[in-house]
Amino acid sequence: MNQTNGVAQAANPTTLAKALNMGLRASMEADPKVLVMGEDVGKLGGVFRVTDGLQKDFGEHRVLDTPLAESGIIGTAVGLAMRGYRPVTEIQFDGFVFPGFDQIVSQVAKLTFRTQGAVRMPLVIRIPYGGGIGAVEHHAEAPESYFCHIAGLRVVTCSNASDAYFMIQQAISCDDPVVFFEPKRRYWEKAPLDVATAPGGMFSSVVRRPGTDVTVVSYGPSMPVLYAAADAAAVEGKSLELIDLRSLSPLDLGPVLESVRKTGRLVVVTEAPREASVSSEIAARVTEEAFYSLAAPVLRVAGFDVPYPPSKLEEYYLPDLDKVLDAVDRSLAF
Amino acid sequence: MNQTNGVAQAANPTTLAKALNMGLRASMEADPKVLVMGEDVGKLGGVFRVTDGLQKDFGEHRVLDTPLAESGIIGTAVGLAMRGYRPVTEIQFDGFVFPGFDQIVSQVAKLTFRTQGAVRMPLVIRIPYGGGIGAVEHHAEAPESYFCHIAGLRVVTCSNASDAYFMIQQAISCDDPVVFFEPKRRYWEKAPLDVATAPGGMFSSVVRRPGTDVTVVSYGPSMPVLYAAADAAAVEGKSLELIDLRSLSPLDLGPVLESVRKTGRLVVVTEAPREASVSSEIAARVTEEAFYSLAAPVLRVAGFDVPYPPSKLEEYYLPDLDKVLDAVDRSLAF
Amino acid sequence: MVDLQPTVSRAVEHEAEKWGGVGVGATPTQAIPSPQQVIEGLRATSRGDDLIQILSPEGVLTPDPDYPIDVDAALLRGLYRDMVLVRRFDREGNALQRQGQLSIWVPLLGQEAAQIGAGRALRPSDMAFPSYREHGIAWCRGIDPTELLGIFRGTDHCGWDPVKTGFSGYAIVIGNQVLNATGYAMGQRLDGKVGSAADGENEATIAFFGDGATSQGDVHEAMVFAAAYDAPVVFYCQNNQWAISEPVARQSRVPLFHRARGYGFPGVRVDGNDVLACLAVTRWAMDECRSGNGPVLVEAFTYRMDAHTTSDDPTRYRQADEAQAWKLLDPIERVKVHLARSGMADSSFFDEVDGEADALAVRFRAHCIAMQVPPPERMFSHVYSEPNAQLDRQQAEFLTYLAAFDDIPVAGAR
Amino acid sequence: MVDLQPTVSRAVEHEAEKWGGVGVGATPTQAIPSPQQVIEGLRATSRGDDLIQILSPEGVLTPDPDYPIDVDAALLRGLYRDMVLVRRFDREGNALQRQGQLSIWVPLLGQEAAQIGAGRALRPSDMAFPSYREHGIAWCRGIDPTELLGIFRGTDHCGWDPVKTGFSGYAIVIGNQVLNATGYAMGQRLDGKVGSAADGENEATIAFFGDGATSQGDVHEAMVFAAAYDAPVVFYCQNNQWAISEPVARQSRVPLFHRARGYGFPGVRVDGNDVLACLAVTRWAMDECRSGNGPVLVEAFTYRMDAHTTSDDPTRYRQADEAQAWKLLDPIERVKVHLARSGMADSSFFDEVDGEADALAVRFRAHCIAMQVPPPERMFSHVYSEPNAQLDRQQAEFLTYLAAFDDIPVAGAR
Ligand SMILES: Cc1ncc(C[n+]2csc(CCOP(=O)(O)OP(=O)(O)O)c2C)c(N)n1
Ligand SMILES: Cc1ncc(C[n+]2csc(CCOP(=O)(O)OP(=O)(O)O)c2C)c(N)n1
Ligand SMILES: [Mg+2]
Ligand SMILES: [Mg+2]
Repeated sequence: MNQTNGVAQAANPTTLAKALNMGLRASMEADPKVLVMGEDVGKLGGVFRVTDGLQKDFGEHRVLDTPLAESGIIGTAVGLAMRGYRPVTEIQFDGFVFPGFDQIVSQVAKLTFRTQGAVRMPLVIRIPYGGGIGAVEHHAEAPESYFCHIAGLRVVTCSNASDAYFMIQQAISCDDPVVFFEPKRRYWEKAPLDVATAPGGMFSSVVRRPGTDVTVVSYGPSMPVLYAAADAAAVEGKSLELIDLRSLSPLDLGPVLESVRKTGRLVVVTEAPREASVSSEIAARVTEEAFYSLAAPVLRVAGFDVPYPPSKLEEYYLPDLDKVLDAVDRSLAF
Repeated sequence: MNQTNGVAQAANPTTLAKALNMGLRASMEADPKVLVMGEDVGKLGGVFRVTDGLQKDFGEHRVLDTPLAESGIIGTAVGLAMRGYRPVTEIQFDGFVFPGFDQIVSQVAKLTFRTQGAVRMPLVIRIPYGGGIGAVEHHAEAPESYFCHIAGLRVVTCSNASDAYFMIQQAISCDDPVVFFEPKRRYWEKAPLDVATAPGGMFSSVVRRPGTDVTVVSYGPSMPVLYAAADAAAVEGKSLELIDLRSLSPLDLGPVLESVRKTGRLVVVTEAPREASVSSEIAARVTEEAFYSLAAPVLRVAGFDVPYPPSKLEEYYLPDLDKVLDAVDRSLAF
Repeated sequence: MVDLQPTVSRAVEHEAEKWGGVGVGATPTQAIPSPQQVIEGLRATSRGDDLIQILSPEGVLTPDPDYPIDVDAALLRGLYRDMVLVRRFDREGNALQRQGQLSIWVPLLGQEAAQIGAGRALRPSDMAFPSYREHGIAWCRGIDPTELLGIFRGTDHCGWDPVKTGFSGYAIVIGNQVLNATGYAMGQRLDGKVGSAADGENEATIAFFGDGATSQGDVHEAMVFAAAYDAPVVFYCQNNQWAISEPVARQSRVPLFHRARGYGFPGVRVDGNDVLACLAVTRWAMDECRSGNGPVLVEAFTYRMDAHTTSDDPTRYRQADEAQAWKLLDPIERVKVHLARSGMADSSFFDEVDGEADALAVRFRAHCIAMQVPPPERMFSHVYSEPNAQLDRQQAEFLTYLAAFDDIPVAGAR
Repeated sequence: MVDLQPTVSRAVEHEAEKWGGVGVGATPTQAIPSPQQVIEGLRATSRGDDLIQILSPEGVLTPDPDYPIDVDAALLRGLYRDMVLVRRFDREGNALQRQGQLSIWVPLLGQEAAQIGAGRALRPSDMAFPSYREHGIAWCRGIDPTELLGIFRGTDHCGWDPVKTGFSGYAIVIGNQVLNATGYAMGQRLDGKVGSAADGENEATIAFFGDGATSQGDVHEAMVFAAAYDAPVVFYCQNNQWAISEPVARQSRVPLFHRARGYGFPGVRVDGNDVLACLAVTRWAMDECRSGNGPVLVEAFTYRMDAHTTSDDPTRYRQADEAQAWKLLDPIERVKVHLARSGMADSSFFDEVDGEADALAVRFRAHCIAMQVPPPERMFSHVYSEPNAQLDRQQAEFLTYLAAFDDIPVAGAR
């Protein structure tokens, strides 16, 4: 598998942030229409260094440090996309996307439909998201559900370096607008990256670990929590099947339904608040489509319906090993 | 019931818009801290005339025609609320709330939590919503799901004149921020209004019609569709129990669960797009809490996951009698 | 000219200069004139002396050396014809709405010069981002008036191809298209279409918005970005004095073109009822942008002669005599007077244009009435450019469901 | 004074006047100087001659008749003490972060004068809306520095009562608090707290934000609303030259205080490292607002001497010699020099203040280290002011779940 053109490729351990950086670089090299724009993405390389070195190598006309205004970033990116560019915008933290919300809802998501395909919107909105980094207010949110509710957008997220590298390139080459969520607390986690072997399209969910007793699905920052939970459950003799959704809109529920038909039980894990969310949607849809297979209702381990708490409390807020195991047990006890 | 203080009150047929106007007036009379603000709410009385005559009677300092900026309207209302006022802001149409989204997410919803109760946010955001009026783009959206996902907000909606009159006053006297959705295509529908008899708190859902075969829940603009569907179903010998949610956040699922325990079947009807929405939440939660009572999965008649279409197509987009009956049949056939 | 609004006294304005136009002195608690009075006075945002005008309401032509323009019969007759035709189909739009053929119409009556002047200053390679009232700009971009009808009849959200026509879709959320225009202009600069020695290679973008829109954050951010990137974009604000029921004084204390001062780029005010001035000033502004001196703000001082839309009732908020006064400043009349007086045109020309206008109206109406309702699957088409299995399935399920109603005529059965 | 940035030539500035400060002439395609050069030059947003200064970096005091202020020993000693103490706990904040006691600290180093000057201009009945760097304003509002720690240690989002202290919570989403401030000021006016003959009755609001924040739509809308309602609000922009890694030239071609010109209210630029000028100008601005002449924009021209936050690495984007140059303009040094030279204070005073500062630092540190993690139910408290059954149930379920871990120390077990 790790071979291309007969040459063995080393699957180097790479951080997720570095993999994104490499992916961005690859896209910029491949297509001169790809631009990177956002606050501090230039000399600084972004506060997480995801765009490190890009301005130096591609110039200020390809990597734009923008004025401090998110509606401005997204709104001008729309115009650039109309002009034939493929802008990759960066929102510095999850909590700062909301000043740009109208542009996303009213222009980014609707332009192609409004013009019946005459205008395409190959625009990427990168958003580092999620908690667990001890940050101050507005720096630890999981706002993905809002975007899943916006027709016309696509919403994806990566959970490891390989997906980061490939999915960001797929997002950039997609002719539709893609909101690309990056699990910021996993930026510095290393995983093998084999740049020669793409892991498949970004809109498909992937079974990360096969199992037989309970299906557990999640995405992005919570995937490592799932791995730990599966290990712990295995010790107790419970076999969890783990699915990484990768795409939150559209949802690729095929593998989930297949799994649920086998296990009869599903736990959805997400940092996003519970109410009217992507986890609600998964629960509702899976129940609709696999009603007779379910031995228990779909259970959710989600963020509470509270503003994100001060960071010393975030360990209570976030899904963790114990919460997942508790939900698994509750599902099995049904 | 239509009696207070021994005096019989006439339950006058009143339009929903007029009832709102009367309710606003009553609140302004009762409390000098109540302000009305928005675009064209003064001399014009709002494009739907909901604030008709209020500026004339209460003055320009209580009814403010604002500059054309939604973030400005909501953001200044936040400051006025901190100062002890109870601002009632009007967003002219559903599609125009998004420029104010950051203020809602980051200030309105979080201030009380941020300050541990030191700052209260008695602020109302009135939004005429929904389709069916033959309008141009951005004038027929059902954006309630976004707001249900925002912790710290309350989201309610009225479906008739009596609720309109009382709920707007309850919203204004609530110390929490309330997003108040008004079913614009029902503005001109008349219903009995007895100003002496309050229909109960705005956070409780209400069984509008008892029935035995299938529970159908909805709110706001779709309630009349439910009534028609129940009539049609009755002809075919099917008995629908109809519930008007009234509050979308928090959801009052008590009556729904009680009903579902009886009928075993639930159909949720809403104009809002389906994905990651308030209808997903209802389906997920009811399934969690009444799993063994359900004879069929919760079915949803919702807006499609597309941008709101040109108005000549909206009859296809919107929930209607046939769609509700179809879902009822599918539920019964499960 | 009719002076429609109180003019700030010279003395106050002088005192005001220190603050770039507002008359609050540096000395605190200064008593005379009262701050209230000063502010109220300044609020009037009167037309003022800064107005660039070439053709007076009386039809007198006075060249402006800063905005040179060669006026010949062909030009003036063309502009006259444009304005008459645009006004004619605009009136027809109103009538079609009244007769139930359109759900709504957004009239441009009174703004013909502001639009035709700007529209005729554009080259095919330029790009325009309209708001929703720019039927005159659409006309100049070569969009047939019938292509506008779908939006108002409810059969589509945009009847033309923005890229091919150089005319973006109508934008309804006030102000947000101005940022898109700025981004597009940034792209023109990135493409090397600015400041080239071969002027024919150069391009610029023009963004249309109203007086009310100036209050929106997006319009500000557009100006900030445009200034930051020297974007070749003309911010063309049609100040028609009203944002639905709110007078422009609700949005600003000072004339709107002053906004440019805060960002450090040129801002000018032109008589928006003078098609020659609008043309000359917009040409200048577009040239500035093309040669690298963008952005530029142009405030076209005009008047919304009709209601905000056919749904609006202006009698609730403004006096009829205001519209009467503006009638004397009519954008078409002054051109007609000049054409006639100068001998550039005679009655046969005017008759010919009227005939053309009538024919256009007939065609416009006939087209409108014959418009088909699109099929239901249109609702799902082009939501995405690439396939989306989730949505395809929603569509398939819905069409299957619809098929069950086969015997009933589908549209109308729901 | 050290001239930190290139100054635009007088000639260009003169030519520029026509556009309120930018040097693009009315003649299109004008060739010399190149538009690029002109714009680059103007972009420098140099300090310029407009800077209001009372106490020079060398400690020389020159009264400004427009902004009169009675300077006596008590005043100057007080301001000195404020600045030294604020700087001391600010440095301690940095240290605590380095030692793992805080997750982050936002240093104010270099901005002590801009903040103490403004803070000491406020009355108890005034209201202030900070951004996140306003530790000096907090100090002046009577908030104990230890109350700031919760935000940076992660135990709370706001450790004080905004209403009681007249100091709103720290606002982190850039710019949005400026609208809240404007609304609050509108409330002060509605309450009749503006323009009263009894000046003691009058109130005003001050909104703090940075140079970067000026680009946000919300800041624009705040200025639009404030102008529309004559709100008694001072827009106090601390231009510390940087928005993280972006220089102020990225946000504006022209000095930021020029923004006021576009809205028609006063805008001034003050030496933000001169505590007396900041005090005098802010007093004047607040008085203007209290007496009904609001709003007012004040740009305090200063410098962020430290990193953006303890997470930032400024070596990646700015030269060390820039900070060195600004060191010569230190806000505290010049006061010390003046106090000493004028005999208003001697070394015993300086020693006393230093001792007080050390004691404050010790107390600050001790408080920080002893801070308790709040209990988990804190997460659910005050999300709403009124009961919410749905959330109460989430809380109850979670606490029940947690109780099962009773044997394990709760915090840290997850
Ligand atoms: C964001 C937003 N808010 C409110 C509206 C409703 N609305 C439509 S037109 C209008 C007034 C616009 O005034 P102006 O910008 O002066 O343009 P004009 O209509 O006069 O051409 C308003 C408030 C809207 N379309 N978008
Ligand atoms: C809406 C928003 N976007 C981005 C950020 C991230 N951010 C935090 S501070 C900052 C720079 C702010 O610069 P400035 O306004 O000059 O204030 P300063 O930090 O220099 O005091 C940025 C981009 C934010 N907090 N909010
Ligand atoms: Mg207007
Ligand atoms: Mg700064």
